[in-house]
Amino acid sequence: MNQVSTVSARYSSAQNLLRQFGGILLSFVIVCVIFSVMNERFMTVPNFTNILQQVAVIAIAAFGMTWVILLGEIDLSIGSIIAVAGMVGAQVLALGWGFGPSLAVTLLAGAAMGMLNGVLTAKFLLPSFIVTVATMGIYRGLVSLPTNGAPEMIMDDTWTAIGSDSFMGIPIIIWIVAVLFLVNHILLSRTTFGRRTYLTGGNREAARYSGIKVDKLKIMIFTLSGTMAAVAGILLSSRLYSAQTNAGMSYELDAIAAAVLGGTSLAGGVGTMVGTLIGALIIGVLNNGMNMLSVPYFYQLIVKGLVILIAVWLDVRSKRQKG
Amino acid sequence: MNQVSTVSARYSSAQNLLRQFGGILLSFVIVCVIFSVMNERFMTVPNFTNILQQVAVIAIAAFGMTWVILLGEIDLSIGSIIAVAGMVGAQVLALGWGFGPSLAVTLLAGAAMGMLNGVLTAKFLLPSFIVTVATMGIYRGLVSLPTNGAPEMIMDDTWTAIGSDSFMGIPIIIWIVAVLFLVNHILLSRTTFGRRTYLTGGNREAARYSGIKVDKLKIMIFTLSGTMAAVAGILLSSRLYSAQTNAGMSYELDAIAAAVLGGTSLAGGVGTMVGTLIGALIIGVLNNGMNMLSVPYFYQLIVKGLVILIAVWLDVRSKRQKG
Amino acid sequence: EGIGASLLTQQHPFYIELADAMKNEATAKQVSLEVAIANQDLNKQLSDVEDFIVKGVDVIVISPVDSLGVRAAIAKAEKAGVKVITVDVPAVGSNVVSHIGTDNYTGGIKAGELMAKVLNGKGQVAIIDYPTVQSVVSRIEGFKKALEAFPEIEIVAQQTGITRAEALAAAQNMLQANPDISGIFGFGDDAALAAAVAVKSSGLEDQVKVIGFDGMEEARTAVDSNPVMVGVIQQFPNMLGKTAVDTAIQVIAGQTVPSEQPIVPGVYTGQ
Amino acid sequence: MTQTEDTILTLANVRKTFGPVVALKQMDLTVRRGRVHTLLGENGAGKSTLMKILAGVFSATEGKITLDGKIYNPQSPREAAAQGLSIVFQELSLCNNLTVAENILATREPARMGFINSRKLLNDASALVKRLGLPIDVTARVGELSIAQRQLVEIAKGLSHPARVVILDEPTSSLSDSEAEILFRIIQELTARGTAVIYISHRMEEIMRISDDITIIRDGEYITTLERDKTSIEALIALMVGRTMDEIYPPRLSPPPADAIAPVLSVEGLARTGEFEDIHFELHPGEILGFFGLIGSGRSEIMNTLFGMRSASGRICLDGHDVAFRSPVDAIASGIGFVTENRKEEGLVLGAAVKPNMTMASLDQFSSRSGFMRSQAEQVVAADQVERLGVRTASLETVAGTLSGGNQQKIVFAKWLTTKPRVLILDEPTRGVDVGAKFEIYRIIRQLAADGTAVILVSSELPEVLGLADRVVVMSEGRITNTAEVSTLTPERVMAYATGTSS
Ligand SMILES: Nc1ncnc2c1ncn2[C@@H]1O[C@H](COP(=O)(O)OP(=O)(O)OP(=O)(O)O)[C@@H](O)[C@H]1O
Ligand SMILES: Nc1ncnc2c1ncn2[C@@H]1O[C@H](COP(=O)(O)OP(=O)(O)OP(=O)(O)O)[C@@H](O)[C@H]1O
Ligand SMILES: [Mg+2]
Ligand SMILES: [Mg+2]
Repeated sequence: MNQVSTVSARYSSAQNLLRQFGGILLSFVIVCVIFSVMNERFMTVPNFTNILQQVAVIAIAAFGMTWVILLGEIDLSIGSIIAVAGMVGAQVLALGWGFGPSLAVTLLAGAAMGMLNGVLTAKFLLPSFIVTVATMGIYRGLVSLPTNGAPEMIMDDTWTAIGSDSFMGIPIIIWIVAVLFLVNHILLSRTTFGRRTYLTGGNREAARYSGIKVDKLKIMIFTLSGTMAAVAGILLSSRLYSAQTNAGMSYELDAIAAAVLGGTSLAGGVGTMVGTLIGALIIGVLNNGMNMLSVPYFYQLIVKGLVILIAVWLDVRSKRQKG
Repeated sequence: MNQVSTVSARYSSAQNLLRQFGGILLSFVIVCVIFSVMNERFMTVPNFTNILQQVAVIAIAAFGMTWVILLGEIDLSIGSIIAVAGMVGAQVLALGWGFGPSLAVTLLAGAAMGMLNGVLTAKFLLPSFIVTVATMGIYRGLVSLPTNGAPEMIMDDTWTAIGSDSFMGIPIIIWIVAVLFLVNHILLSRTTFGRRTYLTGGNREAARYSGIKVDKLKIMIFTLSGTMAAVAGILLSSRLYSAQTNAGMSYELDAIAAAVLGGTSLAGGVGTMVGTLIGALIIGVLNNGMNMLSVPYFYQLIVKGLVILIAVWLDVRSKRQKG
Repeated sequence: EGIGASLLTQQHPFYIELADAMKNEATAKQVSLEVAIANQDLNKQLSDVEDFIVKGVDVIVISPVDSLGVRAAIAKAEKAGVKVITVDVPAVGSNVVSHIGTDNYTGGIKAGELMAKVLNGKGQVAIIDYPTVQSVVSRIEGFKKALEAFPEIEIVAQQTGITRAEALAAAQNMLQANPDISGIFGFGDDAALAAAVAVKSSGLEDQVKVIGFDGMEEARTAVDSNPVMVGVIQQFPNMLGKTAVDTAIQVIAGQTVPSEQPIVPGVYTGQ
Repeated sequence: MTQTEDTILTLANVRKTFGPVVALKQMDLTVRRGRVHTLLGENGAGKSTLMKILAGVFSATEGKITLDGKIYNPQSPREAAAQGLSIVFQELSLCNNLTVAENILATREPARMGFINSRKLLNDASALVKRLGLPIDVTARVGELSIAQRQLVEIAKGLSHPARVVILDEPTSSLSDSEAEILFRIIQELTARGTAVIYISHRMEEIMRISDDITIIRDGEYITTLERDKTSIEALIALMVGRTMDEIYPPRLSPPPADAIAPVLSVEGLARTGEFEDIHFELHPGEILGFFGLIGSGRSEIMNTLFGMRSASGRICLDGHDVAFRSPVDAIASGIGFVTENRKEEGLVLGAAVKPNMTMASLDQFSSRSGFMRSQAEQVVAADQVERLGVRTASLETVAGTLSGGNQQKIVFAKWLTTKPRVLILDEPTRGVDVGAKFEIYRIIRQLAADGTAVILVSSELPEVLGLADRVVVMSEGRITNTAEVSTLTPERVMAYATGTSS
């Protein structure tokens, strides 16, 4: 009995990592091997830097989404929040508020949009799917109001540096992904907040009876998801030197796919940040690798769908065999 | 006690209709009243014919979606199936197969795509969300292969007549919606097939223990959803005189919104076709009315989101008050 | 080595023809050409360009998803020493070696003049637009500018209709709300063809004239056969594509190329 | 075991494994027509697994089963039903979104060409319920019923078609004696017609009353089969748990508290329209207060109100101060714990492991100041609870949903023990728990009381209430009909108050 480790410690050793993420890691490795064989430039440091930068926006959005899905909810509005965040940042910068204040306002805007989703879900008892389908439209409408649909240029050098500069030889954007991954991972696996999320996602009634403040938790998690989307929006706008009104369109589906590929159950209660990161990487590697191989666009769609199916299937199979 | 009727008979009287759909009907009426006051041409027979025609595609897709959601699953691929169906029809017509055979082939293609979703969900035990996100991409890729992304013109007069001609003074497209509504409604509320769907959506384990072949049912329902999407695709292509490779993009969200607006629970087991029809009408009336009032595009997005929120909230509230 | 092309979309006949023209020219001139499709997502376009840079192409041809936002992609290429040519949509605020594009504003003016002509200088006009695309905004601006000279022509409605299905609904609803409309301008072929369908289904064939923009085969055929479709502003994607590849080859060879290569659109009103 | 004329079902060397878990090691069984054959074994012994094999839900890994002399190997519940086997499942298998009638006749709806005859469905279901004598409204939606009422629906569903063998897996676990009587009458009618009944229960009194044959299972293995008349409760328990147990209800460890001690909880005039009215009682530290009543008498509703899940009019005083809990958060903060009656929906996170389930109501105890989990402390406490309650689980990381019903109940119990409550409300705490574990739980309840915890014990098992409580509140239809010291009560008197025939 004493050999049994705790939930959080379970992910620490490489062996356990393999056991838990065997299926999905296998898919990741297979995809990488295939691409390396077919293009010698694929397995290079600059290309992996490339992939990480490209996948950053989706990965960060997916971290937030993982929390929401763990709770048994869904957030379809993050694509729109990504766009609003970029636009808020660009507008506030244009007002001359400077980098720091603009960053703060943007993050607050993201948090507020997420919180609204949370309040509507928790306090008004509306299903989160419908709440976030509705706010997806509302936020997408809002983003277009200041410029009437046109993009807004970003002239602030610090803001644009996030997306293009490096620190200690590694692009800043990758640092940000790494830090946010760690923060989310630790928050989820080692704190009572994370534990409450798992429990509530597993059985909301039981959580309520056990004194977990389910409504508050829900609002906090939607706020977190909105904030993550805002960070994603900042990165995107900084990569693009501009805020686009159609930025982030349908990114919610990629974020959900990343989480689910990584083993997060849409029923709630099951999932990890490690899995989500691997899921996002698979999507990024696929997009990049097929570009490197010059696979025509429509075939890319098909291949991506097939790989997602196979990866999830391998994962389901490996989990079933274990018992 | 004897006055209480059974589930299926419960929806038959007008009073019960009101009791069950009070919240959502109220929203529908409010929206209609507002538009009528603001534009005298809104409340006219030609305009309502208009609305019905415009809403037909979404409504039919939403009928199929309702089955899937009732089962506790989701089908995100129907937008892509709509496009594939149009393209298959256009291609087969272009081969000179004639109206009847082309129609049959198109419906079969829709059924086959739906069945594939069902088999992957039921037999390979993959979550339907991820299966249909994947096939959404795959089908969207497939639709573009024959023409390399270009639209395909439809020259067949019978095919195009579906979308533009009338029968007994009423557009054929409206007849089709009406008939499909009735068929789906009766199938759901009066047959053992419908009852099995409710049972399985309510408690999958219990359904299995009661001897329901859950896998088979699931496959049948995804096939049904694919077929409905194919019908929607036929109508759309006939209205547009062509098959567009980007047809039906994101219609799955409208279809889900229609079903949920109409009281279908995403958890499964609860919902009706009547509700879905009203939900689809609300969406149609909103789009039409705001166009009539020349509301700019971005404001339309915002208003639509707000109305969905308010409608679902009214519905949730009215259901809670009843106990 | 070779040319990398990042195109806005592959679900529009204009871009299909553009891509085909580029591929044909590349084959004819025996240079390698790789095409990536941004699918109207600027982030995907940036990723595509980054992947081209890693692969080591010599020149990148871009049809920007957005004039302003493409700056990041161009800057990346510049940093890596890769030259950029834009086609169709210009880049604003960044340097490219050459831009080959339709003059959308002039095209819009031509559309407006044609509209005024078929309406005999008087009537109600509706517009189907796509407000987030800069080239479309230019067309609409040109169209409105031309109509300013005709005080008896009134623009009574303007609605967004991005896909053909949306455009159809928008046109139907505008006709319903304004039964006296006598002209509709669609920002592209899809919008115009959808408007023509709406006119037919409203039974207003004798009253409403439709003008489109792009001038792909389907629209030209419609102008030939459908009296409602009175004309279409014609772009020349094959010329754009061919010129783009030729320019790229010149750039690779180290020759200087003109920084602007405008292709003036034509007006097609039937044979 | 001998084959006789009236043998209907035989099992030989049946084995069932779930991956590494061996649920059934080696089972033999011979069931005879017209007799009640009881399976007796601790929680997790494999009884339900065996029944699910017979019902076609699982197929056996090894072994041979014959029904009426022919090989019996059903691949699905439908096939099992077609061969004349019907089952009332232990874990409720109803659809909350449908009505009682629709559930009872699920997949057997009267229909022509696929079209359901709703009127006939309703009539058939009513007739069935009337024939069985069950007090349920067939038009009610199952989701709105109490756990006990759902169990009655489950029974009706299981008995809705003629069968040669009827399996009843803990059908009385939520029923009070009077409803159980109805079931016993039904069983008598079945056996009189020659139907074989396989019966599973942890209630020793009823087993001795209705069984003909009793088979003991231990750790997935067949031990022996005895005739009821040739054994005793004590002997059965000894066989089942592998040791003797002299006393099921352990004696008080200290004398009951004097009335002079200030009550920790007192309730006055508590009422909630349509559910209960004028509820008043006092609860002293160290006291065990029993609540007895028939199903639907409103006990669970009162407990939910005390716990802050529902609002009601009236006064609730804790330590002499008025309190108004708006949610369980407040109640828990005030030192109240609540073992709910519906462990699947309100008690456990079935998909989570044993450990997080045990600590979920006391997470603050295991939280560092900065919000990190103190894993080591959690591990120690959870391991200790497993030890103390004798939970049969492979590890603390085992998924709670895969444990047997009784072991799941112990986890819920452990969850509330971990909060160290001053007032512990137990709503049917031993539902589905085997005698050995029951004894453990009783012992713990006694220990808690001795340590000064005030305990409310809601139970539909009269012996349990009379064996443990100091005082008993009897309820009927939302009202208190009697409150008395347990020493002054007899089973007959309590039943009279509970059925409202005496007041
Ligand atoms: N689906 C499953 N997966 C894994 N293990 C299972 C599964 N179902 C049952 N088990 C295990 O099989 C064993 C027998 O369980 P079973 O439910 O048959 O016990 P039981 O005798 O009915 O107990 P109780 O009296 O508590 O109902 C237990 O150890 C249980 O954990
Ligand atoms: N969730 C619910 N919704 C509506 N009515 C309910 C609900 N739960 C219980 N009831 C009803 O409230 C009444 C009191 O039920 P309660 O569960 O409190 O009784 P009880 O004495 O605890 O008996 P039981 O043994 O059934 O739990 C019953 O008539 C029951 O049908
Ligand atoms: Mg059992
Ligand atoms: Mg109760």
